[in-house]
Amino acid sequence: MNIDILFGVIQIILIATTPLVFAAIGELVTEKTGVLNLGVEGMMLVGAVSAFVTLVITGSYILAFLVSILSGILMSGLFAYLVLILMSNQVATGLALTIFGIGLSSMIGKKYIGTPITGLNPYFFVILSFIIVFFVSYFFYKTKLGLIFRAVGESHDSSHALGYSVIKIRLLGILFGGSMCALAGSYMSICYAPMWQENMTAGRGWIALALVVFATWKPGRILIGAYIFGGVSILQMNLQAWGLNFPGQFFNMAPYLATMIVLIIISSNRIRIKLSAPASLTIPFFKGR
Amino acid sequence: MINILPEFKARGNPSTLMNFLVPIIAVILTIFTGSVIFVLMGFKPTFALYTFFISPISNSYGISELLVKATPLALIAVGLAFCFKNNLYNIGAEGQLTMGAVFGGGIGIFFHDTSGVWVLPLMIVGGAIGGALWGMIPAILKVKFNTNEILTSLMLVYIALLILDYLVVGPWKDPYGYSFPKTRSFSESGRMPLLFQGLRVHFGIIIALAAVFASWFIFSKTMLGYQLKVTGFSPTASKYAGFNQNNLIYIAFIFSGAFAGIAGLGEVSGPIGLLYRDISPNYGFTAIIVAFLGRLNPIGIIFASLVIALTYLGAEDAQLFMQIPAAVGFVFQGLVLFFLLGTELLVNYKISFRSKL
Amino acid sequence: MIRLITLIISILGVSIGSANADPKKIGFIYIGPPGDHGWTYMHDVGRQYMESQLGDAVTSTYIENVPENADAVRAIRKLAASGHDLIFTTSFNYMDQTLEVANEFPDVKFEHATGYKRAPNVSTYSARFYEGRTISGHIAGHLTKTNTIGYIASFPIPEVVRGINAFYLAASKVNPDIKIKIIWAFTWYDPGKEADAANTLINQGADILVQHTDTYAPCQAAEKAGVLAFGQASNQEEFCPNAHLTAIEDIWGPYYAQRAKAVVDGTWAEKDTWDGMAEGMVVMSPYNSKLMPTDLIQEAVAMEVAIKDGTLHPFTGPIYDQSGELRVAEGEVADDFMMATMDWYVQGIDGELPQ
Amino acid sequence: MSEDILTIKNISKSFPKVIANKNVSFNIKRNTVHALLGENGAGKSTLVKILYGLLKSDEGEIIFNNYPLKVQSPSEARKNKIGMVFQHFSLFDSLTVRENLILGIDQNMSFSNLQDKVNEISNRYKLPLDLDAPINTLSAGQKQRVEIVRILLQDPELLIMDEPTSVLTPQEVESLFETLNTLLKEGRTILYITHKLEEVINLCHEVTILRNGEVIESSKLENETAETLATKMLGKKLTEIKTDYSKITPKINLSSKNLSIEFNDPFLVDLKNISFDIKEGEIFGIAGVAGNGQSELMNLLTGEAIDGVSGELDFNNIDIKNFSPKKRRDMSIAFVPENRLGHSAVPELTLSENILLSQFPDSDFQNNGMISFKNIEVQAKKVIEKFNVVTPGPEAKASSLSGGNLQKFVIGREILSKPKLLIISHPTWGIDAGAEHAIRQSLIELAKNGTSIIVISQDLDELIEITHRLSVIFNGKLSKSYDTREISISKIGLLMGGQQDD
Repeated sequence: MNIDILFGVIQIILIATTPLVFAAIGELVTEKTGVLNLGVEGMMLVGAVSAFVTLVITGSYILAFLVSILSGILMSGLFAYLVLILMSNQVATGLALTIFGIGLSSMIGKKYIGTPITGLNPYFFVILSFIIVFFVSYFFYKTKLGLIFRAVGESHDSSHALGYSVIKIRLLGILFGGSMCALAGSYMSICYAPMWQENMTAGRGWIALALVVFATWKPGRILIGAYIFGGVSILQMNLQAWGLNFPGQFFNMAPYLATMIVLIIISSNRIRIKLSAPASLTIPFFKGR
Repeated sequence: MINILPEFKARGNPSTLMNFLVPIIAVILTIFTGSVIFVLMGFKPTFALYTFFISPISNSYGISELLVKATPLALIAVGLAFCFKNNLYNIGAEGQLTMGAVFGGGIGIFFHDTSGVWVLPLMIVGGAIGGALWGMIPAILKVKFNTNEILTSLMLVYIALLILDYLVVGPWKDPYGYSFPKTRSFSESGRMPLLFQGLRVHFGIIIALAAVFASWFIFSKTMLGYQLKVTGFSPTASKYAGFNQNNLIYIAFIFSGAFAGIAGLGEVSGPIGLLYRDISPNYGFTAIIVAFLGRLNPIGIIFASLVIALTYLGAEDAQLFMQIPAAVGFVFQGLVLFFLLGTELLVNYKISFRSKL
Repeated sequence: MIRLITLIISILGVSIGSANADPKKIGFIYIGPPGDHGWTYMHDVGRQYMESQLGDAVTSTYIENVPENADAVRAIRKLAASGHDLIFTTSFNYMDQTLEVANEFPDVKFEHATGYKRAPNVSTYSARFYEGRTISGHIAGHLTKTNTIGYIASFPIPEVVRGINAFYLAASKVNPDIKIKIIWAFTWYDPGKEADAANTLINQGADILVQHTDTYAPCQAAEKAGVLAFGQASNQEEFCPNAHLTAIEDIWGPYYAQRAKAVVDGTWAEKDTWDGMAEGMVVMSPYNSKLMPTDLIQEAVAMEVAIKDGTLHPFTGPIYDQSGELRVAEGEVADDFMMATMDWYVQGIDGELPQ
Repeated sequence: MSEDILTIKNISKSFPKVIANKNVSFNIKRNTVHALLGENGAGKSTLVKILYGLLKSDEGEIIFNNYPLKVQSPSEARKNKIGMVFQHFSLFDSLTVRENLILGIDQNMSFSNLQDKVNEISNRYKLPLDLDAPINTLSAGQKQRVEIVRILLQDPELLIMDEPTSVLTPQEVESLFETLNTLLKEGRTILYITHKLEEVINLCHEVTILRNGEVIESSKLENETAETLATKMLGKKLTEIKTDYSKITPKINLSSKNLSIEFNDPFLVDLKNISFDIKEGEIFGIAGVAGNGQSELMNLLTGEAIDGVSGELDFNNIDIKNFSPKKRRDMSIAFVPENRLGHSAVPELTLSENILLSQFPDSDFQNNGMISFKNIEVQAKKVIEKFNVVTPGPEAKASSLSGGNLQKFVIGREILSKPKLLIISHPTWGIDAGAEHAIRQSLIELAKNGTSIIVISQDLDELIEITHRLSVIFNGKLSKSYDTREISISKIGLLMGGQQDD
């Protein structure tokens, strides 16, 4: 194997992993404020289709991404209204959002399947994903607002006592998560595999959710988790292509197994997990208590 | 102007009246919103709603199909309730279902040319064991290594599906099946008996009802149910009481896995009759919603499973009679759930609308 | 309230009335959405062709995204019970389900794609896509510079294995040094993963991609990387004009029209159809003259003619499998049974067939 | 400028089950320490939460610096130069001191400016802080320091302190008072909420007494003594409890020898060589400031967290240190941990169901895993009746009971099992005086019948009132034990502050 091939493998890994990074970092911010949104897959799909349709209609890439992010904000806003204002169960509401998103994206995209578009160069977004992870890390650990986000996830009661609006902060966290999921979706439909197909995210939203747990809610570790998963996914393809004698099913299991094994190693340190999980995750906040 | 930011006041005790009213309010809201959507799409709302909600169950076959669809959902959901009550987020029921089908179905394949009343019971036990074993993996990892069960149970879904795939294209492939990725058919003794001539509703529904009843009994009458409940509400109180929390994790995952496994076996030995790649239309994931919609209460889960099953059937009829895409069915499911979840707080909170914020 | 009931009854009446109306109702069960631009899309194109050919004599309905499990029976039965006269079930694992419903509705005719179980009211049909793979292989053998072909496969079923073998046999005939790299994606349908596989193969030196998955992501990846590719199921040239050599198109329309016509005429009878280029069920998309030298296009067209008239058979002996066992003797051709059940690689292909 | 910095006029506030404030009116003079005195549940916390913008009053108004004060949130209160130190710290455990301080600052400030300001303030008020330490590594006194510095960063005119000494050692109380005096010298005003009479006498200039949500009196302190204040605060005199040493037998019931445990967890305190003996019929007290290993020791004694324990814990000569809570109950040992909601009782369950949490060998609440609903209801009724629990009945949810009534229920549940040993933590924490009295009385009665009792508490008055002997826990180490009749408050204080045994 020469250096060019290695370089190529790295490029493929970068391109393939980027949507996971976007979605996972968005969900991480949401969870950091104490809210679990299982609607990642649905928001990604709606983001993907709205970007694609906007691009087809207007021809503008910028508009496509803006509309996509707006769609993510609307989808996550719906979720936020239910869980923050109506205090509905976060797990069930997130799942409902995924189903709703699958249906809505298919309806919107029906007419546009098979419309050819010119894909964008993904590297801008690959770099952007690293920048966003860096920015989120900086935001959480070096800015006042980021600190407030963490504080709200740590204890909504103390935050409320200090005068921070728990609902507003959580709303921001949810909306940021929604926009990032939409960005992940639009990256998929415009850069990664430039097309619209129903259900084209093919379960990446669930992987992104798992990666937040993997990262123990630390922004930087999203990259580690995502690149283990993405890296092993691509490496197994390389091994297959080299003609390694081994059933393909087991090759395809590798990314899931690898992620699990690394998680097992990380999790064994119970105290570190205890320190990093947002203490009020999934617990609704009721002001009148 | 509609005030979208209502004020809430906590009720001292949950309202019994609202417990009944909430689903009705949700259904009314769904019908209203659905009508608006259908009008926008150019359909008569009455026709559309009839097609969606009534026509699928307007004859005995339709009702039978509703039950066929609701059976695995209720069975898995009630198993998941063991986990969710204990605050264990097992989202891997689809994998447990698959392994149940593999274990139970494996027995069916082994005895494909044998007949005997013991074949099916053996397969059911195999299904339960397969599901339970697969469910034990996240439980063991959680107890021994503190690994988050959300991630592990999800990853194990993908792994289980690939194992099934490996078996049906490899070692268990039907030698007379033109090399297609499927196994031999089970013998008649390995099939769930049908309950009515000409209808597909099968013995699995009896198992599901028995499981729901047993779960209701466990949850409400036994110390085990009490222990799960206490541990879910407050792990500290559970420690205080001296309940063995690790055992409770194992027990919850065993029930959850076993029920999902039986559901998987029920699919392959019921309507399908052999093993191949796509045995479940994501029952394991849909059941999570059923469990929460039924508020983890076995009786509530029965109703929730029927509601969700109906939305699937309705989506098929809507395609058939209205030529609208399957996706509309998902949108509708989402809406029903949103309304159910959004109105649920009326059980525990009083709502008051004020002229100003 | 009474008005509501009468309304419902009148609507019902209308739908029952239409069920008994004169045009024959033709139903389709789709595994995916008709817009997948692959397998289901081509069936839907066929359905529309049938409608356009038979005009008022037929109406058609489809149910999409029907999973290949217990749900399929209900979907098929709904078509049967709602007055459909002929029902096409367009995926392999609808096989037992189709038979189950057919048994219950002896007056309704059924057509099951790619299966092998028949009944008096159940026919089967499939297309000899491998004939197209032979032509693809021939073209690839000529055009590859790196002697490396990337092959993105979905699931290890005879259909896919047959395609790989036909392709390799033809390619290695014109270019004995050719190597074929195969990635099993274990999905029909995941644009991202298909693109990853395509890029991985290109990175490993493949300069021509062949796919047996459903989206046009691999072709797009080839376009972007400046390598060549064959389309799948439909003409995908508009998505990758500078990579798309040709595609093997699934042309179901004429068959659907013919079978529907038979129902209209009352002449429908059970049969097994496995048609290929000769019957027009498998068609090569226009060869890309920008990418292929004229003589190669001529060779390809000549091959089409030879396949159609039976002088060229993709599986002509001697054919050895990976273990060196002679599967088809010199001068013989593989029979339909062998091709239909193919679960072995021909000699020369690296890697283990997932079993 | 008027002499009054704050005037409270006719404030009323009611909750679904209680009226917390009824027409509360009083004035606070500028540059004084004003005491707000009242029992737990008198309505003090509600009132200051209204003042600080955390709750909205139903009626009434507040005049601050001659202008009506309408604050919607704590940050508005802080902008109006009102600051508050909470009783249960509003700190974030896993965040550092620096991060907690930043969260209390409303104006934008760079990290380096913040550091300077923090240094300046800790020097001026002698409040040294390690900015990089996570909160969970700090002692209660240090945590309070963080709270105070956080407030002082805002330069408040009016400082509200909600029961600031409840978790401090006597020595830490001293230094807190020094700090408060410094603040007073700078012209600030302090609203000091407490139920401790001594503190009012020593520190405050004026006092407002609340009882059942109403102002009983608001006056200068000059004419008040601890006795007069107590009478006004409590309303009626309660009978004094006298401990009885005559029923203690010489037989050692429980003996702990070098009990130790190491956690490697910043949230937990390691225990080192805990040794003590308890005789039958004896009440043994463990004093100490919160966070010195009480909950860890409690968990060792109940068997809730025993992984890695060493030493010996002999109950009637059987080493029970590795026994589960259930096994200990089988030997007739009963426990009442500090936290009612979610530890000794499950708020979401009914009282009947809560009976099932602790089962003893002779209890008949279940039969082969089947719950006997009849028997638990009978038992719940018995507890309710014998211990005067105010509730609609055994089907009421535990969460619907007041703190005192739930505690009576929990303790009653344990006492009815006729335990040989009762281990109880903070038996009267956060409950009203009537319930407090009843609970202490029932513990003394229980001991008279031969039960040994361990009481872990931060409330020195309580320990002195009911125990025969006591030790002090500090940083995971237990002092030797002293006869309660003989040890002085100042000696206890020194031990609580970490002074070694002689």
